[in-house]
Amino acid sequence: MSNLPLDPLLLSVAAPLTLAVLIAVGLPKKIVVKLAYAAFAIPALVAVYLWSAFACAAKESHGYAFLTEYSTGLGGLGISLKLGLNGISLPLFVLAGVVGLAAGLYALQSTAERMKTYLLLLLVMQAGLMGTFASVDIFFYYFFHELALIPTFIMVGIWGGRDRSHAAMMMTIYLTVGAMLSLLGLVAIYAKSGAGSFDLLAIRDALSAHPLGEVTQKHIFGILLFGFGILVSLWPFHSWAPLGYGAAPSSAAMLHAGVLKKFGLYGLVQIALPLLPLGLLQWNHSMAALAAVGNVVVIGLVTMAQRDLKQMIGFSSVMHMGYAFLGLAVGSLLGVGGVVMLMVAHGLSVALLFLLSTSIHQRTNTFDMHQMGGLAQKAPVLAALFVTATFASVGLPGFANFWGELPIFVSLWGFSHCLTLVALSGTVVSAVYGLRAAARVFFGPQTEAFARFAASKPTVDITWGERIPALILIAALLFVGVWPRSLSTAIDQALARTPPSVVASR
Amino acid sequence: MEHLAFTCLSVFSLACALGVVLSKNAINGAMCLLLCLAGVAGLFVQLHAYLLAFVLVLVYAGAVVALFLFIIMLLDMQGGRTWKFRGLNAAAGFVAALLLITGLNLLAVRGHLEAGPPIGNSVGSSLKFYSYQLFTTYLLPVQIIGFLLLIAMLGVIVLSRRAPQPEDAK
Amino acid sequence: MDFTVLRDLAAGNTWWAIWPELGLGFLALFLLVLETVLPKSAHGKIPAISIAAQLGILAALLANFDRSHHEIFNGLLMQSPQGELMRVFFIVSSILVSVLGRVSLPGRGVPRVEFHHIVLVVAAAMMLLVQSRNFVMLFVALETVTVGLYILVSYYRSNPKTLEAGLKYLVMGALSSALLLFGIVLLYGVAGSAGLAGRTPAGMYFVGLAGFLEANPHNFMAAAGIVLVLSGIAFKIGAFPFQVWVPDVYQGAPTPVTAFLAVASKAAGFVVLLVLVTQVFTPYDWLVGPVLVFMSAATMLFGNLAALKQNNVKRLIGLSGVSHAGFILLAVASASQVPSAVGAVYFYLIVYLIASFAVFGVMTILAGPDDAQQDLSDYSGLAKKSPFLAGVLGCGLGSLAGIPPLAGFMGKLFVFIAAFKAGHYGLLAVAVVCVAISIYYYFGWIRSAYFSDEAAISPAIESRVAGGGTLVRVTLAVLAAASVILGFYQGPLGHLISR
Amino acid sequence: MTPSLDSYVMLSAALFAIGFLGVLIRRNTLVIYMCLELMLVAATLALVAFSRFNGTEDGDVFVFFILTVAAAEVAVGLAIIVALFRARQTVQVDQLDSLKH
Amino acid sequence: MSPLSTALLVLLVPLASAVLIALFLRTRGTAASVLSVAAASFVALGALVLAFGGARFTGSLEWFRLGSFAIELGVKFDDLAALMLSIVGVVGLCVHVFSLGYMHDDSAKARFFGGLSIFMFSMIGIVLADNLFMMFIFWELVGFSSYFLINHYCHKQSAADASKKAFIVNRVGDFGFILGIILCYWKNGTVNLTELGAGHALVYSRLIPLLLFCGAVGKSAQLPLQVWLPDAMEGPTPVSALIHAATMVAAGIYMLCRIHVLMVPPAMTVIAWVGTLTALYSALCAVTQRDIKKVLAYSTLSQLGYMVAAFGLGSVSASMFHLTTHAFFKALLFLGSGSVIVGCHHEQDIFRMGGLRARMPVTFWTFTVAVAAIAGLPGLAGFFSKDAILVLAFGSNKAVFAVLALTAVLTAFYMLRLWKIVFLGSARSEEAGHAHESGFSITAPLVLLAVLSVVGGYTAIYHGAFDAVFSGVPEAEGPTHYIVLATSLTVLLLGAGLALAFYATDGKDALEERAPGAFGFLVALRASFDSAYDYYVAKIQQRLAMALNFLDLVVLSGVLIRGFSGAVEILGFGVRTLHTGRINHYVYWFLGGVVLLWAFAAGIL
Repeated sequence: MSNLPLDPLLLSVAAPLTLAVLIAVGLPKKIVVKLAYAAFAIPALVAVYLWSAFACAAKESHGYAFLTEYSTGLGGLGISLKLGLNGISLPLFVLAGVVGLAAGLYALQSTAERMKTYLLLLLVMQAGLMGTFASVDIFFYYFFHELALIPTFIMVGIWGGRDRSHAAMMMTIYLTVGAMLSLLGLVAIYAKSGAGSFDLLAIRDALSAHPLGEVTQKHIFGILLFGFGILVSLWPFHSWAPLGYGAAPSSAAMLHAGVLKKFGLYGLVQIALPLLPLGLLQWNHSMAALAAVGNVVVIGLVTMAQRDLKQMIGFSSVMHMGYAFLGLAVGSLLGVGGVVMLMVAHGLSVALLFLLSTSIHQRTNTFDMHQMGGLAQKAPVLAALFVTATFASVGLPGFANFWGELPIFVSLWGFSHCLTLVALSGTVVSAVYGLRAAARVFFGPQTEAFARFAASKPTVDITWGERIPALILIAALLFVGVWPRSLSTAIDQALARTPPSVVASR
Repeated sequence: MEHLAFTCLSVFSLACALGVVLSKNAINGAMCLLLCLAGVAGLFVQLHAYLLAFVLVLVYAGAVVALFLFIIMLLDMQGGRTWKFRGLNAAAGFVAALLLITGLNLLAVRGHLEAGPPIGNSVGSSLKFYSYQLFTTYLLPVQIIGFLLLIAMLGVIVLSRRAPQPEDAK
Repeated sequence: MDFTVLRDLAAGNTWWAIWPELGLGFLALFLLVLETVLPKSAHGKIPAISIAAQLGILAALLANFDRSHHEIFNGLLMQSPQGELMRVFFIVSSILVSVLGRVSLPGRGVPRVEFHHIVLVVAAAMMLLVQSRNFVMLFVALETVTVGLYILVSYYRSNPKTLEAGLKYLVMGALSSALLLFGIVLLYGVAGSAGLAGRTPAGMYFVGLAGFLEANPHNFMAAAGIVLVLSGIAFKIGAFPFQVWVPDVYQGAPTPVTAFLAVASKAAGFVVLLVLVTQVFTPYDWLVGPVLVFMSAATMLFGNLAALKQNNVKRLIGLSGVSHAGFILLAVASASQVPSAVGAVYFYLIVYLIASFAVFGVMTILAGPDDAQQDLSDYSGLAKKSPFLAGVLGCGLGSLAGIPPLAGFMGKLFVFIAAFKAGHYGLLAVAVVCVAISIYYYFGWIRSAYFSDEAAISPAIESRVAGGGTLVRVTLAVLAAASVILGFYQGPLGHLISR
Repeated sequence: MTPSLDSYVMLSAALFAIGFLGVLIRRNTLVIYMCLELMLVAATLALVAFSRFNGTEDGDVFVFFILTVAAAEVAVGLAIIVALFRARQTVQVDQLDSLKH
Repeated sequence: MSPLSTALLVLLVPLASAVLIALFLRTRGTAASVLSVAAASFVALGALVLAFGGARFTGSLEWFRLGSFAIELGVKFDDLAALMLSIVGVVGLCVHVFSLGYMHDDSAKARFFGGLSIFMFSMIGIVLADNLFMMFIFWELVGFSSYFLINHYCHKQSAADASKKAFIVNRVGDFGFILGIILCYWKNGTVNLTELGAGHALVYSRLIPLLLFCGAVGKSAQLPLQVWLPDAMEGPTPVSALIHAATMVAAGIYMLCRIHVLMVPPAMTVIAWVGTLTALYSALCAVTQRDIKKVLAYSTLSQLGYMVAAFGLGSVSASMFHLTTHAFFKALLFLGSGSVIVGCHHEQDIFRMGGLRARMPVTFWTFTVAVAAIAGLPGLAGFFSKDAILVLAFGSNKAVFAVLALTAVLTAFYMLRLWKIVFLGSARSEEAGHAHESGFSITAPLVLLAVLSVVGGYTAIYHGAFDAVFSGVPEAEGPTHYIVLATSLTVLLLGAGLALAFYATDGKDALEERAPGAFGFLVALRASFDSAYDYYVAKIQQRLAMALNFLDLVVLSGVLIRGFSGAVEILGFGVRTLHTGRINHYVYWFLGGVVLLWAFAAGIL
């Protein structure tokens, strides 16, 4: 993108980061708030712009567009800040931009204590997210992920809800272990590929010329699977997710569950599957079994048993990750493409749910669904938005999620009939808990507890400050849902160029 | 003849060393150390390191052991507990001794050095050559030793000054 | 012996080549002169003068950064880029210790000028230590460091705990010196042994010894000497099982000295170890390799496990330092096979310096006038009382924990890469477990400082927190910034390391 | 016939071991410290023997440094012990355990 | 304008209406209703133009592609689609207009009309879909609209529960449906209806039709997933008329007809029996109902059973024919009941009505037509379509025939019961006493539908537009003709006569009083499914969920993770304790270290 004065990818990382530094240096709050709008908007606008420009952009190598490279002094180790987008990272880059904007706007209208610090952390997160998906260098891919991850812990710890300290610690330990394992796997790829570089493209070239041995692939894939698996809450390493999300402040939960969590899946799609095809073949059955039985069925049922709204959303997010792993296990273009679609869709919908659940909490003063009821009468728009979000996450056609789940299910049949049945049963389960939650919270007569709280503090419907970020997310969900080709073409091309696996594709 | 002297001196040194370890009284220990050093100095002489023997006696016997004795008396630990070698401590000690003996044995069996008879005179025998060495090749370490002694002196002063200085207390 | 030979030998003493060390030495002497010359009321200025002068030397050193390799002092020392880097390292740590000393020393009734004097001498000795290529030189420099540290550790002599720490360090240090010495003697002796191939009279020189070991790769006496030398150095770096003194001594020592011990002394030990392992003991890789691997694993595990339930921050940081030693050992263990591991060690040491001093700076300020506020609970509410200190602490701890984007992560990464290339998979597994454990206790600290609502900072300390002195604040800000920036951008340092 | 190098080395090692043993089993700081000095002296003995038998000269020079360092160490060490005795009225190491766990 | 773009407009106009309402007219109910009705009018007009214009076409564009898997957004407009589209358009318009009056005072009018529009959009999507994936997409959307509209009175717990139930039960059906589609895709490589219809190299399998049938079971509320439909009556009456009687529930039948090429005889038999049993079961359930809408709901179920049975017996035509006529008269019945409900001020218990004949004449007469039609009075629409099914059954399966005939008796019985109790006699409550005829917007659709209910059975009125569908309607000849005719007349007379004789208009349920045993049995029969499902949900599923949650919480997070971290902590404590603080202990560490390293050096380790 030499014709642009500024590399847009770098800009999307630098804009939030710059403001974060300015906050750290001590910019006054008034200016900070104003600048924050811009800092959150720039990545989103850049993302949307690149999305529209991607189809015409010259795909310089390996289907990547907008490639630029910057040295950070580690050229000797083969590390450089190389930015670019291909058909797989583009959707996630856009996701990061959009969810980041929504989370930012939601944070800006909130009345969090120590607002400046809150924004600082959020901006750092945002920068990390943009960087993660814009990085072609796998070192920086990991690096930016961690950059975004750390603020999560702090935000949970400081602004979190009930039990925040414990939740933050669980999250920290789990995710650090996951991240360390994945780092180990990435380093293993780097060390074994012989490319002498962390540049994904160089590694691809090196490995396509000299693929790794089957045993090596198996080991590295295993490490990556479990490392990323912990980050993506693969059963039974999921315990951090509901706990952490239950306690996390809304914007942090939105960004983490919505975007950051996709890091692991993205890594599997972009790195592990194409580079370690034999590794996948060694692991796909156990991975699929864990995901189908553990994530989809067990966690699906566990989700049903939740009383806490936020925890329920957290569990449901764990459950949906099961679909993603199933798609990966299939390894066909269809399955993996579905995973990419699902990542985007789930990111948007879960962010929306977290956003709305916080808005609900502000009006009911509780997350306990048994104490809620009848909120729809006081806040019909909130109810409508929440129901919309629920249906989106349930996989109703018209929302992006459907386009993620359907290809996965279709491809899964070719992989295992039995697991397809199991996975499909999840669609019923998710409808059960989703609608049950919506009904508990919004419909039916008002509960006593809610009436009491509503009497003490008049309930207002969702404000425009909360509504706009929610609408942004819904719009994105619907856009992709109604016009899935806007993403699927790029994904299709990217996957066709570097087939995700050796499994016959359909 | 030399052999006999060596045997006598070594047995003497070892005995005195054991005396340092086992003597109940610290003063006795210090005296044993002194004698042990004397034995070692004798061995030095046997190795023709006359200068070093002299320095050993001068520095160790004259300064170090004297300092020890001085401190022992200064602290006046006669009324304190006397050392008893009993119980767990003794058991651990025996195990340790066993391990050490095993190590020695190992060294004796495996670490055999095929050295011939002594080759020529070592510099230790001549003050002149010794000085040459110190002032040419090892001039830098000597300078460092100077600084070492300086800070040791300062350290001793700092550590032994009794009362806090008033201007620092502010 | 001919006088011309002697003259040549004397001419080999290229004094100008060690001008930074000489500069520090003369500065130390100058401080003493100032103490006697200046009136007592002006003594408070002396530390500042010391720091300013050291900054001058640092600037000169950076300006004249010498990347050449050559022997000086007839082979006693070796001038090298790594040595040059470590010179910068030690002078920076000495500056930082001086800055912390300026915070910590006043009001304790201890002489202040001598502290700075000894720090300077020790720093200079460390510089020489890491450049030495001769065991005599090494021993003398090492002992100068050690004796200086004996004094520094026991510096707050009115505090019995400090003295106890001093005694422990003294006994353990002397014991390890004796082990090291005996090891050197064995090596020297076996190298000169008439009946062995490759016999050399220059057994005290690394080069000579290396030549001998090359010729006799399986001599027991040499092996015995090597392990004794290793155990002597293991004491310095706090490697298992010679790490046991660490928490006690760290806890008792004055906080700036703890920092000095934790960073500079350890770094010196590592550099010496690295030089020995990669340049001298290479034929004995069959021995040194497993020993280092074992030490690395045990050190990491022990340090982290012991730190897990630690409430005293100084013990905690000490034990975490032990685990860091294990990490660096991981790189050292890879160094004989993977050349880039050497760079990893240096980089790790540098980021460890930055992060540790950031943490120690905060600790020094918060320790209170009697250096006793050292519990984790003493940190609760720090983020509310002083966001600045909390921020610095966060950066430091994060970097120590190896969390990206902080510099510590890069250190860990380089180590990982090196270990991977060397094929130490088991050690890597241990390392990952250890990182997980370490997160737990670092997190506990962060939790205390950030997440707790009630403030435990006493009013007495609050003034220190608020004031702290501009110099300290600037220093801490620089350290925090450095640990962030080095995570993103390594620049010339990166080139130096990855070359 | 002169005694062999081996016997000198063994003697030195034995002295070293005895010193080590003393450090292990004694409780009196001063005695421990004396044992440490003994260990250093043992090392010098081996050094001198090596120099003599191998005809190398560095060893003898090294002895000078060792002795000097030992003297400085003793001075500092004793100062610490004295200061500690003043503060705690004991030099028994088993009573000096306020820093632990 | 090309027919294809007209079809697309017909599809998209309701969507546009819904979007506009959602975005801009949320608080402006009147404007929303006008917009929605306008959209519905456009749809009706467009549908009729398309259907009778004669154009039959297909067209598609790629919607989604990953590798070789592609989903098209396509239109397949054949006679079947034209028929269905017309039904949807006409009934939809009637219901829209009716709603103007019925929902006049509703506070959430905009939401309601928005929902209607989105429903129209989804329903038309199903009708036009040219492939099963697209059909599934709109299938689900229809389910969503149904949820949305049932939940209109969302402050009522029952409405909230009913909507939830409707969606979830439908999801269960869709589980099979999508599985069938996927299976079809894997076996045949395509799910395009045209390509499937071309029939070349079709892989037949028992599983595919049965799985696809699951979708119909859910959507058309066949046994055993019929439980949601009666509950769905919690929605506003127009919704019941449009969605839960005339169109959406019929979508299951429509879908079956669409995929009849995939059918194999064993699957057909299963389908036929499911339909037959549903018809009988629902009719039995309808007999004891007191709620006017629930009677109609069970009646709908029963008629859907007819259609499914007809399909199962192998006739798309008979099935679609009945679907058509049923759409008219059942919509009329529901709208009529809606009029009654409005007239009685939202009283729905038939035993609290009565005597409405005089007060609501238009409603009464139109309702009467509808009752006659459903009961199968010769000459009316229902007679022809039901007759066709009976002929079919008589020809192919006598047992089915017998059951369907019995069902027809029951149908006549409960419809006349309803009719008599509601309209005859005297008012049995204050509300009924003050009842009055509804306004024009309510009566106009009634009249229109009444006309259709009369003439809908004469295929001639369609001008051959749907010949491809209706040409296959079975017509009996010879003895069969008479037997079936006699049967249907007999059952009509039997059922009607019994009902008229049995029920007095005195506000009491005669069956309950005179035959409490039978009544109790029927009530229990009706409740059996619900209680079984409730038992499953509450006692099995929820308990399993709780148990798994417990395991997750206690075993995984608690015992395993806590235990592991606890073990590490204990280890940490242990290691920490090693620091005894005594120098002599520490020296032993050194000894240990030296010994260890020596052992290394000596090769012992």
